[in-house]
Amino acid sequence: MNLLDLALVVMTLSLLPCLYRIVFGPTVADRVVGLDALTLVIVVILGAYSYVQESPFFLDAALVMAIIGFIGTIAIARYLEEGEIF
Amino acid sequence: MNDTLLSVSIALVFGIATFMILRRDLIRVAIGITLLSHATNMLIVSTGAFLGGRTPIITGDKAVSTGGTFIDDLATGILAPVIPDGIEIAYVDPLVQALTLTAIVISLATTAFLLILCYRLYQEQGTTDVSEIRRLKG
Amino acid sequence: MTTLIAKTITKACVPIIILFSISLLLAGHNYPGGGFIGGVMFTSAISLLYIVFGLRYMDSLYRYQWEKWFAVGLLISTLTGIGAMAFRYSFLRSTYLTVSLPLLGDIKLLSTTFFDIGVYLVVTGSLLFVFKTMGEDE
Amino acid sequence: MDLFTAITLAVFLPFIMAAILPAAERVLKNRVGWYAAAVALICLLLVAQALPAVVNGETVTGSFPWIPSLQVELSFYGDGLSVMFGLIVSGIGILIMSYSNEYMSKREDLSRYYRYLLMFMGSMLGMVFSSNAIQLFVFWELTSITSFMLIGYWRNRPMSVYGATKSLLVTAGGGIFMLAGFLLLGIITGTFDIVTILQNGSMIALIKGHELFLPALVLIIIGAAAKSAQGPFYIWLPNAMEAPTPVSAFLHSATMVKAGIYLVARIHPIFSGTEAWFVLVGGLGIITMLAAGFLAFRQTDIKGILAYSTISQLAYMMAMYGYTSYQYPGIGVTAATFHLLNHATFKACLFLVAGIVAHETATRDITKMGGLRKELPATFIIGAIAALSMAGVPPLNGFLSKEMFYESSLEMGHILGGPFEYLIPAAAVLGGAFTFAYSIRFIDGIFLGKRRSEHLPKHMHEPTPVMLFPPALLAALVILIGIFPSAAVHYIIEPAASGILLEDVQLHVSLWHGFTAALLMTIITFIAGAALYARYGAIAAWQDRVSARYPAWSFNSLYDRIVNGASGKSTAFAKVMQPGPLSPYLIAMLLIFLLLSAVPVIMIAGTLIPTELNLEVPMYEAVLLGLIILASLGTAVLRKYLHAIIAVSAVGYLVSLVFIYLQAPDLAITQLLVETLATIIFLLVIIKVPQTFREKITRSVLARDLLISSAVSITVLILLLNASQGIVSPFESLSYYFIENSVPLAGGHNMVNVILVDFRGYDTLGEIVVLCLAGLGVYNLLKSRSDSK
Amino acid sequence: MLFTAIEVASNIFFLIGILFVFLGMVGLLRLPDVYNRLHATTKIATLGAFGVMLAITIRTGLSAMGLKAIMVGIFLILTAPVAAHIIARAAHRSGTELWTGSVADEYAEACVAKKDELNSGPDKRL
Amino acid sequence: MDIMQHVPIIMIILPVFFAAFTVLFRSKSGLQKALNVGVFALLFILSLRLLSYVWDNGILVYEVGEWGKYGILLVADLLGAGMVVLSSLISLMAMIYATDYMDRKALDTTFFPLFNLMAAGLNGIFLTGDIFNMFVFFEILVLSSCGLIVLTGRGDHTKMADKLEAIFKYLVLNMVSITLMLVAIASLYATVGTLNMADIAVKVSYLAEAGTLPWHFHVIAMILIVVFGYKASMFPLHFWLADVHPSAPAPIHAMLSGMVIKVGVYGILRVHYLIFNETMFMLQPILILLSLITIAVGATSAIGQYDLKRMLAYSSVSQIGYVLLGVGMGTAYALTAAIVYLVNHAVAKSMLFLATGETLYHAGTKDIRKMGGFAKSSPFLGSIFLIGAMSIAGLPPTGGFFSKLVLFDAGLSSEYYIPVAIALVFAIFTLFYLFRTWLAIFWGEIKDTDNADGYTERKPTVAIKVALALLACVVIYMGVYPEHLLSLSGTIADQLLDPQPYITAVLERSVR
Amino acid sequence: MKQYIAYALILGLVWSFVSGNISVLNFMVGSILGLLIVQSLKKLYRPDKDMTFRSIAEHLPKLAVYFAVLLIEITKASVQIARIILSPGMDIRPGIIAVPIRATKDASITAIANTISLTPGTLTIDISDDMTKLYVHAIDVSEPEELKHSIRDKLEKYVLEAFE
Ligand code: NA
Ligand code: NA
Repeated sequence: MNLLDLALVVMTLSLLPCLYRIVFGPTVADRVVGLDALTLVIVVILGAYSYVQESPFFLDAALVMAIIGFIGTIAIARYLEEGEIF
Repeated sequence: MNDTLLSVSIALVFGIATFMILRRDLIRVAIGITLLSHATNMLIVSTGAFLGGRTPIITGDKAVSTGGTFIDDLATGILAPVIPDGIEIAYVDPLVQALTLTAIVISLATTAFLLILCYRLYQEQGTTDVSEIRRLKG
Repeated sequence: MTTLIAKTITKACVPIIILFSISLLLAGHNYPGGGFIGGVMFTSAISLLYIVFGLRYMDSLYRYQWEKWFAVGLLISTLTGIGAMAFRYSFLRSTYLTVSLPLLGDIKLLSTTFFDIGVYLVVTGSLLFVFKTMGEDE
Repeated sequence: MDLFTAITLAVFLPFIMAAILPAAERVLKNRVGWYAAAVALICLLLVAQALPAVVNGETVTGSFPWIPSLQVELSFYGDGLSVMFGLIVSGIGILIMSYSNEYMSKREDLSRYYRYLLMFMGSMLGMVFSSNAIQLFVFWELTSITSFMLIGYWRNRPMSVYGATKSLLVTAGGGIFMLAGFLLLGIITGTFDIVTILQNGSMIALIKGHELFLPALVLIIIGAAAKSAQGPFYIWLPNAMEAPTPVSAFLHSATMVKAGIYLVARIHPIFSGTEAWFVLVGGLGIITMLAAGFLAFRQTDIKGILAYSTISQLAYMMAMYGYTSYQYPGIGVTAATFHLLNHATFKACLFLVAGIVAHETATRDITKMGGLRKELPATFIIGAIAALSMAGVPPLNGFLSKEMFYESSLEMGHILGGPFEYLIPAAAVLGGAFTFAYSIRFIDGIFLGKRRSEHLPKHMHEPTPVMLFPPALLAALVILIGIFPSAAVHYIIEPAASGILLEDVQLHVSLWHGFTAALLMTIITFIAGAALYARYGAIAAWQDRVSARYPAWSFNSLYDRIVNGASGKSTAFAKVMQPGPLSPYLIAMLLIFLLLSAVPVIMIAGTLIPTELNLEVPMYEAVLLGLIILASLGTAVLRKYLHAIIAVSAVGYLVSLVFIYLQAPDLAITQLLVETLATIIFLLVIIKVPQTFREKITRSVLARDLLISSAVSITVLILLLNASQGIVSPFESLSYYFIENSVPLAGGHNMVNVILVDFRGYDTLGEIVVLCLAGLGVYNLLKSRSDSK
Repeated sequence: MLFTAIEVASNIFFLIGILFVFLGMVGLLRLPDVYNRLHATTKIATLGAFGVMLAITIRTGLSAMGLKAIMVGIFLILTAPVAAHIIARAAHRSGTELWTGSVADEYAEACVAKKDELNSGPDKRL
Repeated sequence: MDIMQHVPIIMIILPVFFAAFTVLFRSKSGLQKALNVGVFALLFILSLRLLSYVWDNGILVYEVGEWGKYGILLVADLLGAGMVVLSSLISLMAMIYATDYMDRKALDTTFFPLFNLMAAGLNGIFLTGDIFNMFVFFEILVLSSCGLIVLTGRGDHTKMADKLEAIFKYLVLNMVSITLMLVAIASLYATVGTLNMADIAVKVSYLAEAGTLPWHFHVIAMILIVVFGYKASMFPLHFWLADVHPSAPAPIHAMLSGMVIKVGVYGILRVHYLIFNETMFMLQPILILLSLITIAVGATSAIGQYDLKRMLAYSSVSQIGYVLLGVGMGTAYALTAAIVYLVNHAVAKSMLFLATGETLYHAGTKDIRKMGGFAKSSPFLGSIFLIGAMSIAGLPPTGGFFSKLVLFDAGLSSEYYIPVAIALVFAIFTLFYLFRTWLAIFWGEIKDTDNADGYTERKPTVAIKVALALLACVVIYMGVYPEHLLSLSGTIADQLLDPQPYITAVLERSVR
Repeated sequence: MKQYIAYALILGLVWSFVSGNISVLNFMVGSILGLLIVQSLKKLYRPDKDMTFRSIAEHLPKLAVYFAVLLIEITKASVQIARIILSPGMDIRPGIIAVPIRATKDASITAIANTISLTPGTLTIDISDDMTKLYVHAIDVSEPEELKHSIRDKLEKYVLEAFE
């Protein structure tokens, strides 16, 4: 198994807990944490891709993911707390 | 990526989305539509995953040559592009990606409109139940 | 809501995001990115401000008329195409020239960059217009 | 002016003059009727110019280019038949329009009245002079429409509206069938030009031998019968009496209803000489004659009597044109044509008389009249002459054509033989007897006897000469033709009959032609008619009892039931077809998608699932795709919107991973961004709606939806598995071009972006337009709040 | 030789990073309540991600890749705690209970006190 | 490059540009109106020039970006150019009408840009030679329609709640149908590797000759029938129409019923007759069957309606069934008939809907039963309405007569006796419900409604009269002298059945 | 103006990073873009008065120290949490405590809060309204006073040096 496959296997397995939290909760906050964690794992997967393939293209995606994962999390949290976003 | 499994997954998402859009609930219909567009987008990309396996971004300044000819020969019925046998292209099909990108953006625009429509509909009708909203009957 | 912590970090992040969006816009022709992606990135930055500082507060500081943005964007994109017609080419006929400047070295000027800038403005304008209108709605 | 120009002018002049009539009205004020009458006079003169030619057996033809695509020209044809009709139409038109000057109140909308009268006259003229079927049909339907406008002239009266609707539906509707018949004729012969067919014996033979002969005949006869109020289609005519009386006089004596007769006469050479022709035309005529005569007898409205009498008189002509045999296709043609002319004179006269009577008495109910001969002596005389002519009393013109009717009935009976030898003459006599009876009733009920109502005005006086002159002139014609028939026969009937029979017809009609079987029949008719009239009370009572017992057994009530019932049934139907909520619409769409997709599977037995499937699956791909399915299921299962939306976001993020695996960084980035923005919009929306909605899914709905969803799923899967087998050789993807040229020609390394902004920049332009539209549309949505909220 | 050293170092960072992310996700699964789970994602997983980015930078130096990777790492370090803070705050304010094994909740006390004081709903100030 | 060569793109770009311009420079309403009417008049003139150019010089192919068939081509053949003329005519009239009819608020905000983009969408669909591009322009059309339906005009008695519900249905169904379209396009691309319709056509016929055409190709044809059938509101995809179209303000209603549903028919004519010849033997019976049901269902539903706009909407369903019948029969003559029918219905229906808008404004209600006696106060509207009703009912001397004539003739000449018989019977239904409605509105007594007193004061304004009168002239013109339309349609039909010139014109482009 | 330039230069650096190209030219482009961004966002940012080159220069080494400490702490924290996660019994005593802080500036409060979140077993949940206390969730609050103490002494020190 090469490095990419290893990384992908481990990271794909890491997706499972995120999805578990997203779908099964139990609280809304857990789901949000799950989503936040999901974005993080995706950033890592993108990093892993770049690392192994030595191509910078996926790092742009990683940066995007890092940024908007943050925004999405904040949006949902704000909704959760105050029932409004803007 | 494995075509067969991807196809099965796409088909399954299609099924789930279909189930969702048949629901009585405005928001759930909207979610179903979102799923439907996910499925469609994956479908479009998947139909083009047949050329090579590389990201369709050319690194380095050299143009890529496929050795193909691009002039249509209507007389023989063989139409461009004509690629000699044995030519292997490294890249995945960029065209389907561009098409999907367009489709994604369009579905974002439509979904935004649809969602706000749902909100306004709720505001006017006081319910998110599609089947209660049936004034336009007959 | 939003605490001081969120606000401070947002202030730190927003310029980064905007810079990144511009970088995506300009690099799009050779790397992942482009007008749409850049525009959505910019939209995200502004939405982050809206979320963290509140739409009303942001509006009290800046009175953006986002609809003008998308109108300008659409004008730029179409004018790019029409520009080609002025040179007796087809609509949207692209061209590029490589300019050697003494200090800056070789710079590739693409007509499609203007098109992409139009796309960037349209995406930004229309999405933020939707957000703002919806956010203002009582 | 050559004759073709004259005829063309006669057709178009009324339309042109109708168009400028409002201007004329401004000058002439309420004398505008004279303007219309002058137009009719000019038309008459124009048509009359052709008379000498047609008497000599010549025809007038000519055409303008019109619709080369359909090989249809704007062509006019003047022969004896059409010239006769032209003369009747324009001649009676003059009288009607003059009469209207006095009849129509000054307060009426005269401009509209005369406009439509002129247009109607023009349509009639156009119809009779049309050479080809398409043109004929155009004018035919124009007569339907203009007569509809005229019948409904008093448009705020419900009965006018009812009558107008009925006439339009029946006549224009019948016209549509007739059109189909013409089209079949065109398909058989390859031309729409009736005259060409008439003049081409081989074409007629072709038609008669063609399998489409009967359909074409039936369809055309439906149109003719509808127009001429024959058979079940009679229903529109009595209700059309709601029109102003001059209009009724015009429509029902000389023009509109005669259109059907004209058509039957025109196509006579094409279809006659066949059993079908006799059964359809002759049979229809005989039955209608009897029924309408019977019904006319019991009417109490004087215009009602005239209406049913019109039906029965038209039925005479229909029957006579229907008389035919292989050897002598034109048995009744001359008689019918003569009766046609006579009927125009006496019936127009009767209507005008009825108009005077109604005008003076302010009622149309015959049971309230009586004894008017004293107040209205001139009217009485004129009316009596016309009615007696209708009754077939010598020496009036009605007598002559009635005799000829009997003769041709005898001949037809003889040709058919068997029981028909007696049945047909007997039917003719019975019809004549009814005619006699109701004609007498018309005279007796109105003019003779004593006043039967107190409500009639105390003082009545004869109308002005303007109103009296037209009926008087017609009555004079009735007598003149009766006593000296040869002029009319020579100048009008013979050319017309020649036009129909396509051969030179010589006819000798004289008042006294010996003691014949026909004369005997006439005498029987008078006796039977008188007896019927004597038993009027009993017959009417019996009729009332029958119609009271079977109120629904009439074509009228059938019409009402269809028309009214249709609306109710259709409302119910629309409710079924319009379930309201979204899901039935969607199910319909999905089902038709599934059904249609199944068609090729059934019709072309392909291998549903390709054999060369790649089944080697890396674990992480399986997990990723499995997670997408799991998250999608989550969106379907999670109750609260927020939970579902978080799951949707997860699906979106995971899909972007799929894009990464498919080597599409641009797509992945776009997907991520779009997903986040979509989430924000979702959140913006669910803030304002309840947190959840619990739908109670019944077992059957669940089963249905699961079935549909799985079917969709399977269909997409099969399609996708087949489609992703790769581009069929020898063809290749366009992408090779993009791969090769994006750097040298478009100056970009990211092929996807180059495609987006350059190769297919136009798509992207469309895409940003869609984004703008979403913005504008959302703005509209949000600013559209109804004020009630 | 140097080249290989960089490769080895970066690979080690990479693998550790991957491992930490994985552990963080295990924590997400196993820890008892949302507040504790946030510890797992904010610290371990973020560190893991940072490690992967660092590995990239080590491998590629100040190339486009390396620079971007560093940017990603910095961004994650900047935002992860804020995200955690906001989720936790929202969770607490929206009534997500602490795990029954928790021993103290001074925040709840403070909130109750303030609520009594203002007698109003959630804090609406910017 | 000759300026005429640019007309296809101008037909699309000018309204787009102008939409942006209008959003950017919101000026005084009067100037705005004049400018927009001017632009649409210009578009109409250009469209006529385009048609005559194509008629004289053959198919005009425009390479956007000059990438040959590898980019996107605009192809103005007679069908495309003809449809553009039609849409330009109707949009011009609707625009003139709208300047008076629409609410001040709508005119001041989004009406003009949305309407411009709708016109761009229509022209884009009619001129594109690329199937994916057609999808993009479909979306433009759908979203602009949705945005416009929300707006209100003065005779618009639809409740906002109803409008929104209608749009919801329309949009969701559209998104599903668009999904199907994308599935079809992707599968098509995966099969033949191109999106250019002419290119697809020639490749498909090659494969069919070689016997290597995959069977799923026919499934794609079927899916596209669903997509276009939905757009055209073919049974059983017609349900939405009676909800959606009546919810729109009159000018938009006219556009939707006049032009937008024709897009579906255009789609079948363009895509199926160009690409899917191999599937036609399966498609034609299906189309005939469904079109007959469409005719029947539409007409039957219309009879029971008392909501004027709704009644007319069902009538549109029924009428589109006639058009599809012609499309389904598929002979040159039948296609001619379908196109003639399409054109006549487009003009007459849009006129009828414009007249309806004004009538409803006068009536103050949508309910036919509450109307009556308008002939006296609004003779102009009465005549317009009558001309429209006559045309739809197929009575001479209106264009509608010739459309029925050629359709029936085409059907009978191809020995489709039973379909023609059914169509014939429902033609009488049409006559019935249209005239019943006309009578109920314009004849009879003035009913005692809210507007019983005020209705006489509401006279159509000049703009509205001009728009209606011009359309009426077109209707009459096509009834009195149909040769232009017939010969044009005949040539179009021939071109549809022999796509070789189209293919040659498109594929003989040099590449950069 | 100076502070704008300071910001712009920082953003120029960021630009170089996100665009993946450190060159003088690119840095200049980034600085110009950064200047434009700061200019257009100035109403929101109200650039601090004392943001000068000198203060930046003075703070830079301290920032570096802070980051180093931070990284070490994060690593420690991660190992600690990882141990908890992997322990089968999961023997933890979590809870929320209020931790008083000395920092007054926005940047330093934020920094301390985030530092707390990133370091062993603690997570900032909220700041008190008067900005004097942080509410911190800790995995182990068996000895709350010791915890507060360690935060004040170990972490806040570096933060104050770097940011105040
Ligand atoms: Na794009
Ligand atoms: Na995060």
